[in-house]
Amino acid sequence: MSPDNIFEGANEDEESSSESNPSERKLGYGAAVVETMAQIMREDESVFLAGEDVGAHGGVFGYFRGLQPEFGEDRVVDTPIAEQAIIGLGIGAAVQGLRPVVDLMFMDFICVAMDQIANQAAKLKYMFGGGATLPLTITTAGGAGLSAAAQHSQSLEAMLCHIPGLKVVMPSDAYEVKGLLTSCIREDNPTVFIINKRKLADTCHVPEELFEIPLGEGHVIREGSDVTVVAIGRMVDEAKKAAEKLSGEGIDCELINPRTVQPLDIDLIVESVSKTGHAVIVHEAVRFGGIGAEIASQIQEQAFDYLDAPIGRVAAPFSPIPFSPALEKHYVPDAERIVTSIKNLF
Amino acid sequence: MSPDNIFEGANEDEESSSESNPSERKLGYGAAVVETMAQIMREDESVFLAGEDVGAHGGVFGYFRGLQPEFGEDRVVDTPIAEQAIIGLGIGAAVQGLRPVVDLMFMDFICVAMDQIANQAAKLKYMFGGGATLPLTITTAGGAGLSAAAQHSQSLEAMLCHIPGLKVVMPSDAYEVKGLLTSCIREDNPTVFIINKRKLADTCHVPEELFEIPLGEGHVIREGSDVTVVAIGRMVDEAKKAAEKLSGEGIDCELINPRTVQPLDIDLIVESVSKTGHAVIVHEAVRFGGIGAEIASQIQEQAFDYLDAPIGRVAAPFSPIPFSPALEKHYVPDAERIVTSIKNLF
Amino acid sequence: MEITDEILIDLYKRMVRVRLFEEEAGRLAESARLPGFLHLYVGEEAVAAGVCGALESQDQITSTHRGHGHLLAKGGDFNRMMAELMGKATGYCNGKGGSMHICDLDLAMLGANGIVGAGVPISVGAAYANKLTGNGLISVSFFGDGATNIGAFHEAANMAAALSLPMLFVCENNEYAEYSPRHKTMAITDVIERAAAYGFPGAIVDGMDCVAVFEAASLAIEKIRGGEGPMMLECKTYRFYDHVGVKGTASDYRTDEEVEEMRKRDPLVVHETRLIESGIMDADSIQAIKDDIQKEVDISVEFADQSPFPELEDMLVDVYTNGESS
Amino acid sequence: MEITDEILIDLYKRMVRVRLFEEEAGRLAESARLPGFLHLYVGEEAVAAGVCGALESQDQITSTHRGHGHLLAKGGDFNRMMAELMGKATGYCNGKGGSMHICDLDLAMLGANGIVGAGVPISVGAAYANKLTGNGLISVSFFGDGATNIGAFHEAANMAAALSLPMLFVCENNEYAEYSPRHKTMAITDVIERAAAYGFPGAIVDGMDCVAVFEAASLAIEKIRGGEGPMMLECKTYRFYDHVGVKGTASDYRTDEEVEEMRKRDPLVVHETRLIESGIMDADSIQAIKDDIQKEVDISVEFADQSPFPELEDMLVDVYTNGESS
Ligand SMILES: Cc1ncc(C[n+]2csc(CCOP(=O)(O)OP(=O)(O)O)c2C)c(N)n1
Ligand SMILES: Cc1ncc(C[n+]2csc(CCOP(=O)(O)OP(=O)(O)O)c2C)c(N)n1
Ligand SMILES: [Mg+2]
Ligand SMILES: [Mg+2]
Repeated sequence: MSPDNIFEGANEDEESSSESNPSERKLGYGAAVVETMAQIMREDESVFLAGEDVGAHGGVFGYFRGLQPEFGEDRVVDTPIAEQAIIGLGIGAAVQGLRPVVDLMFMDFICVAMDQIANQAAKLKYMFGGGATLPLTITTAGGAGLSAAAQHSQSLEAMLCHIPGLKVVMPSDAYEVKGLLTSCIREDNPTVFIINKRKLADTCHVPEELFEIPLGEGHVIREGSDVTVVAIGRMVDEAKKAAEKLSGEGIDCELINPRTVQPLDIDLIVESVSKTGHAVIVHEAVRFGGIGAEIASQIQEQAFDYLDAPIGRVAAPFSPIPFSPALEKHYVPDAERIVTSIKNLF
Repeated sequence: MSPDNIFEGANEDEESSSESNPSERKLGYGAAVVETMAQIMREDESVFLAGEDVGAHGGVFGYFRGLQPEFGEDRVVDTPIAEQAIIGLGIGAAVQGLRPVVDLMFMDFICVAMDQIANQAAKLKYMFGGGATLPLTITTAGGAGLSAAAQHSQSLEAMLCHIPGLKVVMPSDAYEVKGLLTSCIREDNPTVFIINKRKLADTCHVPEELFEIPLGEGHVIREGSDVTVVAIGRMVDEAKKAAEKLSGEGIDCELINPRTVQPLDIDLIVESVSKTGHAVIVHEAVRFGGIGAEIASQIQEQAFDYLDAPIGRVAAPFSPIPFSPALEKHYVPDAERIVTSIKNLF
Repeated sequence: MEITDEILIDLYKRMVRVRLFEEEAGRLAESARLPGFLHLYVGEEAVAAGVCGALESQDQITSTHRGHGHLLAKGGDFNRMMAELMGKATGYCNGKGGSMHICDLDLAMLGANGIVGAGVPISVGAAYANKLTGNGLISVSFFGDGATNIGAFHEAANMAAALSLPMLFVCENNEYAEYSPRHKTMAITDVIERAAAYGFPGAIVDGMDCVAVFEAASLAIEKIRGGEGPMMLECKTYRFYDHVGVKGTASDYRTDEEVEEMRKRDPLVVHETRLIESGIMDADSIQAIKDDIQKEVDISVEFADQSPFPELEDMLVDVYTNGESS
Repeated sequence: MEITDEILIDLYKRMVRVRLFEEEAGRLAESARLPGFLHLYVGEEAVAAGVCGALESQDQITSTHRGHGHLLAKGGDFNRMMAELMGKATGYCNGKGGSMHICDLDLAMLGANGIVGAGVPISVGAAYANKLTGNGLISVSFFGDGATNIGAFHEAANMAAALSLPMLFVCENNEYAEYSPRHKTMAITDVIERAAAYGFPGAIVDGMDCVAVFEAASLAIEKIRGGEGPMMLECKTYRFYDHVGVKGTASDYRTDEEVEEMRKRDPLVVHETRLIESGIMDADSIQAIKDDIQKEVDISVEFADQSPFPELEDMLVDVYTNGESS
């Protein structure tokens, strides 16, 4: 399978995370990246994009396609294979007042550039006593499910969330892609914008105009009274299915999508758990040390007296991501595992 | 201050984590590294050490001093400044059946080599279908308190614990340095051995002979009935002081030192919390996304019905590590903050 | 050095093994019978064959995302490789690694790698082990032109030089990194200019001619084994298919004419012509080799098809050596 | 290019500023009045002075762990720097960065750096901004000989070349990386050989002579500003004190004789001799400059001493631009 095909695969409609109106325009998750980039680059000359094969090829997943023809090689820059220098390029340009978007093809590659991300971009403002602003957006494709194996499938947001100075953004649908990417690029702090590579073809309603979704504000997708389900990134889809299924069985889920995991909208989550008394957190990343651990810890710190059962976590097992589809399908959490985990609480 | 001075600074005696006998030999924390390395290298020809300035200079903190004179330049290798290649050197040699110990001077530098650590060393065995063994030990100095600022003071164990395939070891005293380092080097999996740079001069009883402390087994330092305190690495010292203080105020702490954070001896912790009904976790790392979050999550998962209060976490605030001693002293958790946190539970 | 007929035939077989296996894999990928990403080596066979043909069987190699070629040229097993590409339990990695992580430790093949450049430091480690134990082996790292732009390559090359290790650097310069032509990502024409920056010698080789590669590699290997420290070969080569899979659709990063032009230098054809013209083989015996190998390929597809997938309980096996897990 | 007397005096003042400030800092460190690690630049002043003397004030520089020299030579403020070294709220970084993170964005000094080589990619970014906005500025990165062994340097150098950026690479080759002599960590003698590997020109310069550095830098800067892409200077220099602090005790990685030999080429003395012999200044006017600057240094110690430490509530300030935190 070529990555291109993923982007061009059959789209499946889904509701947007905003109030949905079937007559409104639908857009794909990957297409939302291009559209947002193009609109922002038209209105703000200080925005440019750099990364491997983002230009002539439009990105290996195609979500930068068309940008270089419109904006030229200077604002849509094909770089060498040099992830450290790609982040450095972004940092140096951001300090100079530009608003770079730099791409690390696969999220696993943040490890190649971790010093520039965690020791430089994240800390620079603080180390410099506040003198710098760093309007830098790092885009990268995370998530499993394409048989891309252990080095091209990881969800490593927990590593980034632990580093003060970064914001970490995980859009769950095309609507959020547009609203959150706009906020990231307009934001004066370094952000990591994590594109889920299995979502690329999915469509939902997305406004034509640019709009912002504030970083740090979660979204209640579905209100419910029995259990709070916190789902991250693509897991929102699986959690929706689980909630649907469970509503037929008399369990009423309140589904929360934090949208950004750093900052984390813990107030929204705690408020919900205070009502439902139960919580389950769902993410694609490895369970041990995943963001679910932080969320669970904060829930029990702040809503201890409301909890009727232990907080559940549905996440990946403690192994690298296996190549074989036969294993990978069990590796990534799905609606069924979420259902089981929720039922266990009662 | 020169790093050398740290190692040569005034030693303060303390009890070893084993049964202590004042007539027995005492050894410094840093000196225990050298002694262990020397003894293992004498008995096992396949062990060698490589890293920046580990040879002629004996390591910037001095804890490899004397090894090159005894074992020669081939078994104590001074490398270029090239953290990725240093880890790669270890991986390739380990796959060939040697037992390399490779040093990344400061823990912050794991970010420079994160791909080799997290995408290569950790995953290699699994990706290869089990065919390889990887007896690789990575030593590195972590921890704050020396005004070494944001890039030379971090405690990044949470990043490593989240990556299946690594073991992560945090000795709290010289006795553990010897027993755990011996286990790491004899272990067939990649380990990261985190030396706390503020502990280097502290002494305690350490047996002359090599011995192993099993990886994955925690240690109950002090039994108690009221609250379980889980303290990581150097925080064991602060937790001891806190427990001492609290015992005078009628709060009886059970103090647990997990010794390794991956694997984590959660059974020991859960058993204790089932008895005490209260838990506080203490680590030097940033609180958000730290290993304390994972421990707290697992405690509430497994001992929910025993918990009388929310699990507390005492850890660093959400900022890079400030240079100024005036700030840094508040940044790193100490006995006082632990006392406060424990009192809050009652 | 004298190149015997035996060697010439051996080199040819190595190339055919790669070619026929990969053509088959390409067909399977096109018909969606292989999961994941497949990076084909077709067109570059002379490099792997020439280098591996010059190695001792226990000399170590590390490879790239384009790794089938290296392992097959070193003697890799069709069955286990095809099974791995299909994600089967009988595969080289028990189905856990797939195309990008093919390895065979018995053949001292220390792994393909999904991270560009990441194999090179690992080769340094193997080379260090060779030096320390004095086993007389050398360590070889294959990498692309694009990989020479990444930090891991640089650190490894410098370290190999500083420690004077028995290591051969083999750059497969196919003029592209994914969809980016070389001239856009580096300001030099010949990657070999980098060898001087580390202080070791290097040579440019026609990477479409297995004999040229074999000769250059043999010469280098002799010196390296003799203790002269690392060397680099830059093999000018070309991949006939797209970066991933067989035929991409997205961009016109190279022209059909260019591909056609290079296909005229197909390393198999170049070598077949030589074999025939020098009277070592005739068309029939060449065809016989191909038929035999194609049969093996067919068997491997059958083997892989009939092999079971790994079971759920295999998921947590081999995360650690002792099978522990959190 | 004609070098005016004014320039010669200016270069001298830049060096004296570095020297006197650092000698003072060294004394303070010895008497344990400075927290943390202090990497002194003493002995290498000609490099920073020569390069910064040739720059426009808004040309950007990035620096290393040995960063006071670069910022002071670019016009940095004694008070704010000394306060920073003491961890005071009035320091360059409000006491949060210390010696290894000294920066002054008003002077386009984008920071010292505690991670070897990490400043170089950041300079690439500044250079890119210059190119994109066409502001006519150039970006300079200072780094050590040891730093050229790390991946970040390599990626940055290659990227600057590939994108043809207005950037000057300044290698301060003092022949040691911490306690390791150059010949142990690289197999080349002159770091400048690396420039060719990226496809840009380079030159070796006497790094103990500020005029030689100034001339070479001016020439390079003119070309770079003219759009010729990046260049590298390798300045052969020497640090007079230990890697950290003033005088280490641990190992004999270099001999006292070697240090003495190099001290004979003290860049300040070299230039003083030139100024006197050419009649531009006499011993008195030189002393007057030193006295003036020493007074400023003394004031900075006083300033720093009397400055307050940051307050607890400053801890979480400036983690993010808007002051948010988790
Ligand atoms: C660190 C890293 N960056 C980017 C990629 C994505 N990627 C895979 S192959 C490739 C091109 C490699 O080019 P080259 O080294 O010339 O090898 P070739 O594919 O031409 O054989 C890229 C950019 C990767 N796998 N790893
Ligand atoms: C990535 C990284 N590795 C190691 C170190 C420790 N370290 C600090 S300075 C230094 C030596 C640097 O040598 P060089 O680049 O020649 O600069 P010099 O100190 O000689 O000016 C080392 C190894 C570091 N700070 N960062
Ligand atoms: Mg290539
Ligand atoms: Mg140096």
